[in-house]
Parts: sequence; structure tokens; C-alpha cells
Amino acid sequence: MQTKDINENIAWAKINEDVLRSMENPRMGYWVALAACVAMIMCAVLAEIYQYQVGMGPSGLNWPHMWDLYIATFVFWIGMSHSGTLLSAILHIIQADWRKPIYRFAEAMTLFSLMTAGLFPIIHLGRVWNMYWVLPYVSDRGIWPNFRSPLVWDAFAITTYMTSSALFLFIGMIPDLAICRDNARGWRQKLYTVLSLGWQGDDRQWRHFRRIYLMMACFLIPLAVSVHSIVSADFAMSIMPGWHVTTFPPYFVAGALYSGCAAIITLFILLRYFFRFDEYMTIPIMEKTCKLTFAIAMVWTYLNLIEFAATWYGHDPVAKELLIQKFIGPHAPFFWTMLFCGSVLPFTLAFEKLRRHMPTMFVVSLFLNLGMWLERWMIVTPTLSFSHQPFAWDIMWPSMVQWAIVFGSFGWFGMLFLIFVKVFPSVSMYEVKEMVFHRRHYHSDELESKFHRRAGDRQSDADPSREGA
Amino acid sequence: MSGSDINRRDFLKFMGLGGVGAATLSGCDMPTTITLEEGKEKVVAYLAPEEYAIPGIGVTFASTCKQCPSGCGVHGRVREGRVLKLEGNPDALNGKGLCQMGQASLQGHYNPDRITQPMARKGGALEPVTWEEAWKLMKEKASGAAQGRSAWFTGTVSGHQSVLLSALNKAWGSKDHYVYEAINNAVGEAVNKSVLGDAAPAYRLDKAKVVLSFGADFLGTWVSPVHFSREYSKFRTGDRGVLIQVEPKMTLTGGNADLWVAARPGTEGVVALGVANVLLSKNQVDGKQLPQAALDVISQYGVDKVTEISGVPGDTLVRIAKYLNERSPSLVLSGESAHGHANGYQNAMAAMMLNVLLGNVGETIEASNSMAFDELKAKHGNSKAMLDFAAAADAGKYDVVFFTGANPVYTAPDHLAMAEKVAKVPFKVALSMFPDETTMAADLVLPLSSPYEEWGTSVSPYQPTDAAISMSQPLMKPLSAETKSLGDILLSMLKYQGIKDYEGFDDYYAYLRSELDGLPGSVKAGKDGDEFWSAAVQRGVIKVPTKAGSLKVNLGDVSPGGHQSGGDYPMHLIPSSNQTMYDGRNANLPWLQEAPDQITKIFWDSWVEMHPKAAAKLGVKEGDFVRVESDQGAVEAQVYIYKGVHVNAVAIPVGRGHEEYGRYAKGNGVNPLKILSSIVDGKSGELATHATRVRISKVGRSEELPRLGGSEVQVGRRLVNTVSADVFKRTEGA
Amino acid sequence: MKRYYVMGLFSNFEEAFSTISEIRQHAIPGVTVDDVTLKSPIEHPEIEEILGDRGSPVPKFSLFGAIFGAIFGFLFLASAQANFLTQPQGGKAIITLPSNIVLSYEMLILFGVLSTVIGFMINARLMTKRHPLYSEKVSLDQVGVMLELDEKNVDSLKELFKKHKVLEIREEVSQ
Amino acid sequence: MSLKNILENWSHYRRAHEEGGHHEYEHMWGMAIDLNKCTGCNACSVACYAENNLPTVGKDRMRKGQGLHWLRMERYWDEPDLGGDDKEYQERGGSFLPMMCQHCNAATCEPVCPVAATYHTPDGLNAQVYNRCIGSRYCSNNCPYRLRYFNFYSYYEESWPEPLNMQLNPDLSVRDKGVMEKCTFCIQRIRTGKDAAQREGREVKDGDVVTACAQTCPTEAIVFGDLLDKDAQVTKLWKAQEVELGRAKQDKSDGELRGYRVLEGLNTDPCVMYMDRVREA
Repeated sequence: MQTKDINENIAWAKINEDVLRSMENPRMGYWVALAACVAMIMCAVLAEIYQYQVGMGPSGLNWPHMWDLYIATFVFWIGMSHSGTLLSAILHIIQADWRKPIYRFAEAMTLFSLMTAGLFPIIHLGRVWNMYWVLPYVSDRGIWPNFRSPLVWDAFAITTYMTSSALFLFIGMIPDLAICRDNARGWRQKLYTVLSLGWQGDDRQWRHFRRIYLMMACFLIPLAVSVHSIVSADFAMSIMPGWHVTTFPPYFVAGALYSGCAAIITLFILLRYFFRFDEYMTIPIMEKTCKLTFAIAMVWTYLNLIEFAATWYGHDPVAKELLIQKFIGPHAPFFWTMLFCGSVLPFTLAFEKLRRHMPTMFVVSLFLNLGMWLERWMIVTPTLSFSHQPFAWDIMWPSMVQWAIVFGSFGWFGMLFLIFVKVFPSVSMYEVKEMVFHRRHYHSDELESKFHRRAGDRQSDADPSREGA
Repeated sequence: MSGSDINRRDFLKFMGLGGVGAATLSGCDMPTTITLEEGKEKVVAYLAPEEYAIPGIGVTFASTCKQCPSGCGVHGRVREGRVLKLEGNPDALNGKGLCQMGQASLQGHYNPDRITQPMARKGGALEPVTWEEAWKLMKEKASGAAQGRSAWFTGTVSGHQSVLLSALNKAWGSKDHYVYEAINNAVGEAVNKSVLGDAAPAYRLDKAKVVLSFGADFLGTWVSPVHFSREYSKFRTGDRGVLIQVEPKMTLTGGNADLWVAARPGTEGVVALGVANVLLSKNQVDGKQLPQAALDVISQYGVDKVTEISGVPGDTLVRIAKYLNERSPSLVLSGESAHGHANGYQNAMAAMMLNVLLGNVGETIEASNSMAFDELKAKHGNSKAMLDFAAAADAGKYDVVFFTGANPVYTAPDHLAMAEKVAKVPFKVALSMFPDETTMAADLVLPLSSPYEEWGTSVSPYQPTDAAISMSQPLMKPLSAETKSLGDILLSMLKYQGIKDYEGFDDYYAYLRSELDGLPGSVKAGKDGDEFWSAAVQRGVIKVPTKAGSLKVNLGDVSPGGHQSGGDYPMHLIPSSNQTMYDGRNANLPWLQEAPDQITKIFWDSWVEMHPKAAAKLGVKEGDFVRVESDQGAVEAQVYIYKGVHVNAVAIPVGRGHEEYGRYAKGNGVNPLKILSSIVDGKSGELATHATRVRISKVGRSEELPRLGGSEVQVGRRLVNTVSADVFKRTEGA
Repeated sequence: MKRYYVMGLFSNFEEAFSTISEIRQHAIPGVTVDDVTLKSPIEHPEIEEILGDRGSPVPKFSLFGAIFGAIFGFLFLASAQANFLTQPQGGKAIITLPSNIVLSYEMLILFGVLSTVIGFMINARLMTKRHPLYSEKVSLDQVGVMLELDEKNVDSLKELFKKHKVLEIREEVSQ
Repeated sequence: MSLKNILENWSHYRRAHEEGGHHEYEHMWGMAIDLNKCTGCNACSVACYAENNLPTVGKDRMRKGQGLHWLRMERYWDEPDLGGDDKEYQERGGSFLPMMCQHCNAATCEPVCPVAATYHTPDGLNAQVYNRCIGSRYCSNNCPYRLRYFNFYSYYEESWPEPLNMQLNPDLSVRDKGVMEKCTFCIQRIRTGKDAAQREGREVKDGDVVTACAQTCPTEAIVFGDLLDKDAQVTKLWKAQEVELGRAKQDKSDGELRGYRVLEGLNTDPCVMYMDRVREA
């Protein structure tokens, strides 16, 4: 049974070799996956063209449901973007080195889910062609956006977050891009030469690199928290029952980390399987991610319960009525599914046997994310269905146009990710080297036999290589 | 904006710091007022709302609304030669108010489905023809009609149109002028005539302290709703009056009642007798006003018996009697749902008996101010006219019939087989604005101009205070050159028939001018012709002297007719009229189609109102389709469930289910009038619209009801709070 | 004057570090540890103990950027609000502090990050040409020790390298 | 310059609703609606369609909730737990509530618009700038009364087939898809009234401006006017009912007075006062 995060005896050269190999020669399956993603995007594009031509009507939105899946899915993707920051920044600061093999794709996920999320506020606009009016550009008519609007805060926050996390991803990738540059031919070499910014691994670069990485991590943690707080402000700043909730900022942040972690598990398993990263994305790392996810799931569950309790004891009749409607009203099936997926299903993560079983975890992680998506839907829509004015109560189910665009967004994300894994190293080579270096440095056979071996484990017969150490 | 006089350079300096770019913020100083007159030129900020659009100046002209027989005065706002908006004429009976039908009458005027040129039936289908051809056809087929073999079938007509129509009929030697209104108060008028000697006395709602209404929807469709709404407003202020509504289906008036009572359809008279019984026995009201015969009948209707027959609980009867006894004066009205039965006349008579008992005659029921010019008075329609016409047409009495302002083919029940009977008339001429069912059944269609394109006079059938002639004037140039006003067509026909009296008039306008010129000096108030004319047109109404009326009391038999069980058809059908579709004439107005029904909030479709208990028994929920079947046929519509309809009744609104009548009306909903049983009121001969018995069955289909609004209750939100009348009187009472 | 660049590639940090230690102890006269540039595939965690603390001004960039971002952000927003005419909304003040604080916070981070990145680019001398002595093996698994020195010291340095099991020595003369 | 502007006018720019706000209000248009008189006849709603170029959207779209009805006549049935009764029939009729934009002085719709397409004018109106609207629909979501309606389609393409389009009021626009709209208190009539008064060199007086709904109301249940005009009928009604702007909870000498504003507790400070429905017992 594998209990070590990583085999400290992996040779540095092998790390380079394994990771670089993952970027080469896409197989047939890759192209099929890419084509599938593009097809999904086309669904969304067609739906959007139709919606653009005709108006928001075909989306099935109505009075009083002015928002629905678009905003819910927007929040979902923003939430998913929090994983990369969490793994990268927080775990970097607390020096949890098991993040190293998996943070790169998590950060890429951050960027791509932000790029996906960013589309939704645009798609949901009634007059898409005027979307740039939300930006604070200087106009000779003296017109500014309304800085009081949480939607403008969103625009600021997402821009900042996208810029920062893209830079974070990029900066953290520079040493690896240098490796790619040193090993690539043709267009790739040109690309990596430009992107690696002349990295040569000298001590000056490494010294500043360490500083900037730490500084950016420090910036990113509060940023990530603020971004999802601001997204929650879209709702919390309103006076609608079920939206105007004090616990929303932490609730959204917890939900965001939760869905992000669940997505990491999904992609972890996919990458591990398809790129044969078994030696880097190891079961123990998986276990740690699962434990983290479980902890966050419990935080999320707690915040959910707090919200229910606060609503119930707060005794605001409007909010209470809405809560009752969520529990037994027309949305109840989705609401209960969300609670099941979000609060009950994560208990599978508490069992070691299940945690170590990749197919189970794959399915569980998908359901966790389904739960999280439903959560966002259940935040946005029931409030609109049952708000202050009973005459404006209504039930609305989204039309195919909305579903198509939501569906397509997964294709868009998938496409970006697929391109990423073939163009950029999805495992951080230099950091895995660091990890291996550290482990080797502090390695003790005695302790290993004590802690990392259990009955029935196969005796490792690999000859410890001293090369490069 | 106040206090911000930044200049460009300063701003650039500041902005330059951030390296953001160059622009100025000062360009959008918002002008507080921009008027062209002042010649001010300022940059209008891109962010200016509609407030800073410069409105054009409209001119207002008075005219008369013809959307229902009440004939409210309107002011039309005209800009750039188009009438844009109607308001009530403060000088008219309706005051400045106007109902939604009046507001929407503009859409009749501008309706895309208006008939724009004459049409004649050629080989089975109506085809456009020129006016010359139309006149030629008239000459061939109509002018030669033998004496007495022609007839007119119209809606309510009044004023000089009525004069011309009479003249025309005279020229043809025919006495047959059928004046038909599907929604009418004919039974009530018959009772009024018989008891009071005045068919349309003035109901002084404003004076009453209690109004007990047996199905009279005076806020919705009864007699003159806008006028009554104004009176209602007075009735409700100060020493606020009590409104009690007894009816099987909640009308708009019922929706505003302090006490809404669901009586079994047809037993309104019994309820009235029961109330009288309580008044006499419990409340010691002196019965000397009533003839002994009436007292005898009343004494037979004790509370228990009334409860048994009508289903109205005894304590409710006592409560009604208490209100009537304690507050005075009161007013008892009866309307559609009480009249539309085989015993409708008796129901109305019983209601009138209460008025007599409570001494309301002369108090809240006053003599009408009948105007001095009998020939101008409204010929108010009823449904007996349609029954008579059907019989006459069936008997082949006519060679030519002219239809205008009425749509009998649509409103007649199936048992009358109106379409077939109309078809028996060799030559049918429809003078019509719209391709409605009757028009499409005609052989010659003459396109009418809209009420807002023509000159005219009309007289409201209900004239409670002042008698007045309402003026119609064109609010704009006719939309289509081919349409002609009814007056012009009538005049031409008269000339065609060679009636000498009318040869001097070029058109209807000239005729009207001359006729009004000929009014007596007392009406003209010393003004000469032109001055009087422009004053009349400006004001929209001409007040005319009245004949002082008087009321007698001569109560007839108040015993209610028998109440028969439905047999296989356990439920009562209430074909309810409402202020949106009215009798179906408004079905082509999209505003009214889209305006939710006042009570159920349903739009664009028909529905079946059911009581929750009846629905539970049948096992249907809101939105389910049900089949409502009478001995004459069946209709299917979606169910709306609420507690505003009698347990044993279903209500279907009248006015939808058109087979013709343009894009907005056609194919929308169902027409409950089609399945009415052939029952008439025994005394007045009116069609008993509310007497049909039906059975309901599930269709098995379900669909979301086209209804505005979500929750039907306030779920405790107190958006509309209700205070008691006592509180109201303490704080705001007179 | 000609400058000589010599780089030795070692198979691990220990050998490279012992070489540097000797340089620090003046094994070659006139060559100090400050002349040493270490090239490695990863950053050794205790590199300061070998090369000395050479410091990094990057956090100062962060601080400056953050402060600038916050102040600029607030003033930018406030001035835009003060001059934008359709701002009276919902009974709120024209310059609303809650929203401006939120947005200034975002600006703080944005400018902080941008300034940090710029600081890094400048200080780490990125976006410059790679040194001619750059070896691709450094990005693989070897550690390079490069010195800039006079011609007279080249040979003794090579000796020193060889003493510490250097795998490869490269040199370059610049004009 | 800007900085100077900020510093000099700081206290003015920081004045919130409670301290009188930014505007020196020229007018404060408001309404008083007497639910004792209102019969729910819906004439106001149709008058609004006629005055304000509201499209009719047809059965399917209307049923989907994609219709526009700036003034909607709400109808509620009595509830057992609200002083009503659980009897067999609706004995007290319905409760009718005409709802048009309440022109809240602390409107919740205004601050959330990302592009400032809705704001408060010096007339105390909640203005909607169609040109600027990008259709984020946040305002409608944040209106507790749900009085903002969205153009889900280019309704004008189908709503006014020739010659119905000739009825369109040229004083205001016909809205295209993607913008939010709502009751404006007949802003074109206000403008007309103000212009007329200015031409005649006088102040706007009560009765110069009447909204379409108030004008057509058969029972005169709707009274419209300037709340800053002491002689206006609407001001007198507000005063008589002891309802004041700027208060979430009215301080009434007589608790039985009928005046209230819908969802007053949300502190949106609406300019429309309603007076309780009255029923016998």
C-alpha cells in the first residue's frame, strides 16, 4: 500500500522526461475529446446567436425570474476557480509540499474557470453588445459605471482575480517553461523561449522568484476570499429574502473551495489515468486532497445549517416562507439533492478504502460538483420565485437555450484545459524536484519502515539512486 | 450639476497620474430644463431619461365612446393628426373617468383587421368591390324589397342615426327594427316599467347607505358602469355605505362587496323574500307599503325554507336584513344573474318589492330625467329582439336585412341556429367595421368608419341626472378612404329611396348641423347656429330639457317561479359577462385580451370557474381542462378554482370563442352562449341566459392557466390591510 | 579588458557547495564568493548559508504597488463619482464609502500584484538574453557554479572544480 | 479639478437619504391610492398601456411571465389567518391593489444597476434610461415590489401591426429588446406640465400634471401630485393620514389611520401611499 506522497528516489531527469512526454504526441482519444468539447461549445454558440438575435425571451427567463442558470453557473465557475488559489497559495504558505505535483493543473483550472465564468455575466445581458459599459473606461461623455453596484464590483474583482491568477500561474511556470525551452524543437521552442523570459536558473533569479512567489501567494489568498465575497455580495447586498444573508460571504467562499477541491479530484484522476502520472499524483496526495475536501464539505454543511437556523430563528416571515418553500416547494427535489450531494455524499471521503479507490472518487467528485452547481441554482432561483410580493410568485424552468449555454460552458472549459495540458506542463517539474530533493534530504530508512510500511506491502527493491542529489 | 466645475486640464492632470487616459467629465452638465422656445442649446447627456425628451403639444377634442351602450363622453388627445389617447369627458355622465373598454376603444379604431372596403359575396366568398358596385347591388337586391319585407338588426341606437333608421324603415314600409344587446337590463326595465312606470329610473347609489344587489354588476357591465363607479366612490366615502351582493359568481361588484352571498342560481327572488320575511318578522319593519298579496307570499318564505331553497344560511339573511333595517336609505338592485332565468321577472320583482318595502322608491330610486326629444332617445337593446328575429327570419319574412352594431351569429345560442336562419334571408347587408361572424355571413358588407372618424349624436339609454345629447366628432381623418360613417350610409340610402326630406343634405354632417340648428332656443341658450355648434362640439354634450318624471308604485306578483332540478345536468352554467370582452365585441382589442380579468386575472383565453368543493369532487385542479356539457352542446376550457362561485355552478366568461373577428379574437377560448338551453323568461320573453344546466367532466388534459400573478393570498404580508368600517368612520367619517 | 567566465557543472548541490565554500575561504586569491553565480534546477533551501544573504527588493515593490493601488483606487472612484451626474441613487450618498472600500481593496491587490511582477522582472533580470554559458543540463539535473574572473585565475579555478568532481567545465571570454 | 471638487463638496457628496440626500428637490411626485375606493376595474392598467406604448405580447409570452404591465392590478383573496374567514365563500370579495413603480426615495433598484441606467431625478422620480440600460436585470431582481419589466423580445415587431402603430405616443420611446422598463409616473406628462407652466411663467400647480392612471380612474381612487406642494390634494391626503416620507415606521397620533406604504418596513421610502381597504366587520 502506497503511503508516501512521492517516491523520493525518482531521478530528476525522469521527472523531466515524464512530464515532457505528457505534452507530446496527442493520441486519438485526445482529439476525440477536443472535438467533443468543440461540439459542446457549438451548442452554446448556436444558442447564444439565437438569443442575441431574438432577445432574452427564448431563454425562458421571465418576470420575476430575471436571473437563472446563467448567474447560477457563473457563480459555480467562479467557485471552481478557488481551488487553484487554495492549493497554490494557502498550501504554499503553510508549506504543505504535497501540493507540488498537483497545483499546476489546479491553477490552470482557476484561470480557465474564471475565463468560463466571465462569459456568463456577458451572456446574461439583455444588450450584450454594450457589455463594455460596465468597465470604468474614460469616456468623453463623462459616463462611468455605477460603482455602487455589486455587478461592477464583480467586474473589478474578476478582472483582478483573472490578472493575478494568470500571472501567478505564469510566474510559477517560468522555470518549467525554461525546461520546455531546453527540450523543445520548432514552434514550441520559439514559444517557450519567449515565455520563459530568459530564465536560466541562476541564484539571483531563484532568490527573487522565491520572494515573488510568496508575495503573490499573500496577495492571492485575500483576493480569492474577497472575490467570492463580492460574488456573494450580488446576492447579500440585495434586500431579497434568501439572498440578503449575513453568512453569505463565508458560505460562498466555503462552497467555492468545496467545488474547486471536488473538481481537482476529478481532474487529478483523469490526468493520473491518461498521462500515467501515477508516480506524481499519488494515492496519498489524493487522500490528502480528499481529507481537505471533506473538511471543507463539513464547513459548508455547517454554514448551511447556520443559514437555516438564522432564518428560522430570525423569524423574518418572508425569509422563513422562502426557506419553507425551498424545503417543500417545487424546487424541493433539487434542494434535497443538493443537500445530499453536498453534505451526505462527502462522508465517503472519510473512509480510507473509498478514498483510495479511484473510480469511486471520480464518481463522488462529479456528484459533489453537481451538488455545488445545484447549490448555486438553489440560491439564485427560489428567491426570485418566492420573494416579497406574493402576486409576483412564479415557477419557471429554464429553457433549452439556457441549458445549451450551460452545457457549452463545460465544453469551453474542457477545451481550454485540453489545450493547456498539451502546451504546458501540467505537473510542476521544478517543484516536484524540490519535493523529491527535500524528501531525500530528510529520508530515513528506519522511519520509513516504521511509518510507511504496512503489513502486506511489497518490499521496495528499487536501488536508491544517488544521482543528482 | 451643482458644485462640480472641473475643467479639462485639471482633470487630465489628475487622470494622467494614473496613466488612465484622456477625457473630460464636464461634458455632461445636465440641463434642468430644455425648451425649444428659449432657444437653449445644451448638450443633452447620453444618460438623460425620457424626462428630457421634449413632448409635443396635443390638442384635445371631445367625442363619444361607443364601446358599450353607456355612451360615455371622451376627450381624445390628438397629435400630428392622430388620436393617441382617450380620457373621460368631465362634462359627460362618466366624468373624467373611463373604463378599460373605453380606453381600449382606440384599438378598435386603429384595428388592423378593420374592413377597409365594401365586399360582396361572389360565388360563396366575400370579395372586395367598389362602392359603385355595392350601390348597384343595393339597388338590385335591396331597393326593390317589397313593403314590410326588410328589417334592421342593430345594437343600441340613438340620436340622429336612430331618426334616420326610422325614416328608412318607414320608406321601406317595414316596422321591423330589432335592437339587440346580449348584455342588457331588459328584465329589470320591464319590472321598472310595470312597477314604477319608468323603465330606467335613476339609481342614487351616492345617496344609499346600503346597496343590496342581486347580481347587478354595476361596476362592471350593468347599465352604466363608469357612472356607477363615480357614484360608488361617493357611496364609499364619508358615512360609508354597505354593499351586499347576492349572485352565483363573483362579479367585479361582488369583488368589492362587504358581504358577498352565493345564492343558488335562480333563487335570488327567494332570497329577497326571505330578507323581507326577516325584516317584517324580526325587525318589525312596517309592511304597509306592500300589498296584502305580497305580504302573504313573504310570510310563506321563512328563513329555513329560504335556506333550503337558496342555500343562503339563515344568519346571513338576518345579517342582510339587519343592515337594511339599521341603515337608511337603502337600494336594492337586480341584474343579469338574477334576470337570466325562467323566473327572472319574478326575481326582479322580488328585488323591487324590497325597494318598496324599505321605502326606497323616491329616495334612492328617482324618476329619470327623460329628455324632451323622444325621437332621439336611445333604443336600448334586449335579447328578445334576437329571438323574434330568429323566428321571423326562419319564417322567411324578409327579403333583405341590414345588420349593424350587433353580432347575433356569434352571440346566439346554438339552439337558435342563427347562422342557418340568417342564411335564409336572401340578401343580407352588414354595415360593419370588423369582419365579425355576422358580417362574414352577409352578402354585402359596407365598411363603416370608426366612432372616432365620424360625426354623430347619441343619447345614453341611462340618463339619471341631466338629459344630454352626446356629440361625436372625427378625432382624425379616416384611416381608410373607403369607409363611411353609418350616418352617411343611412342618408345615402334615404336619398336612394327617393325620400325628399333628405335630398338637400350633402352628407350626414350637413344633416346634423341643420338638425341641431333646428333645436329649440332653450337648448341653444341663445347662441346662434355656428356658435352653438362649436360649443356643442367643444363640450361634447348638449344638455337638453327634461320631462319631469314621476314614479308610481304598483307592485306585481312577487311569488318566485318554481325551481326545477337539473336531472342529468346537476350544475348551473353562468355565462358571465365582464368588462374585458363584454359581449364579445372587445375580443379584437389586444389590450383587453391581455388585460387580466378583474376577478380571476386570466387573459387571452376562456376559463371555467369552479368552487374548490366542486373541483375536489370532480378531481380537477387549476389548469385542468374540463368539458362543460348542456343539452345543447359542450365546451372545453381550463378550470380556475376559487371560492367566488356557487358550489353548484360553473361560470364561463362570455366574449371569447370567435370563429371570425380578426386575428386577436379568432380561435381564442370558447363561447358559452352557444350551449345555452332554450329557456326564456316567462314574463318578458328575454333569453334566460343563466338558466342552463350542465354537467362537468374531466378531459384529462392540463396546462398552465394563462393567469397573471402567483399567490392568490397575501401569505400574511399585509400588502392590503383591511380595516373595519367602524374604524373608517371614526377617522374619516363624515 | 577581457573577462573570463567559467562554469562548472556538478552532479549535486553538495559538490557545488563545497566548491563555493573553498572559494569563500579564498582558495583562489582575488576571487570572492560574490563573483559566484549558482545555477540550479531548483532553489536550494539553504542557499543563503552558502552564498550569503543577497537580499531581494521585491516586497518593497509589493508595498509600493499596494499603497498606490489603494490610494489611486479610492481617488479614482471618488472623483468619477463626484463628477458623474446620474449618481444620486437609492438615497445613497454620492461618494459611497462601502463600495469604494471594496473596490479600493481590489485595486490594492491588482496594483500590488502588478507592481510585484514588475519588481520581479526587473530584479531577476528577466527578459534579457541568456548567458552564453547557460547549459541545458542546469534545467535538467545538474548544478552549475559560474564565476566571472580574470584570466590569471582561470586555471586555478578549473583545478578547484576538478577537485570537486566537476562533470563539465565551460568557459567564455567576453570582449 | 476633481480632487478639489471632492474636497470642497465632500460633505455634500456624503449626504445620504437621511440627511436630505444630494438633490435639492424641485418636486416630489407622489401618489395616494385609496383602496376603499379602488374597485379593481383595471382601467388604470389599460390607460397605462395606451399612454406609455406598452406592447401586448400575446397569450404564450404573457403566460410565461414575459409581458409588460407597468401598472398591474393585484388581486388577493382573504386568508383565514388574516382576519378573513375560512368559510365556504369569499364573503368579503377580493383585495385589489394597483401596483405601479413606487418611486422609492431609497430605491433598492437604483444602486445595483451596474451602468447607472436608473437613478433619482431632482423631481423625486426613479428614472430609467433606456439608452444606457444593458439589461443586467439586477434592478428587477432587487425590487421587492417586482415592478420592473424586461423586454424579453423586440415586442414592437409584432405588437403594433399597421395601423395600430399609429396610436403610439410620440412623446416617449418604443423600447427594444434587452432593456428594462417600468412606470415613469407618466414622465412625458410631467414634462408637458412643467413646460406649460414655464411658458406661462408660473410654478407648476396641482392638477397640471395627472398621470394616465389617475386620470382615467372612474372612482378617483388614485390621486397624483407634488408632495412638496403644500396645497396639492395628494399632500393633504398624506398629511391627513400622517404618512411622511423618509420614515420606515410612521409615527401616527391615531393608530387607526389608514395610510401606509407597501412593504414600508423595508425602508425603501416609496412615494406611493395606500389607504387600507375597508369592509364592514
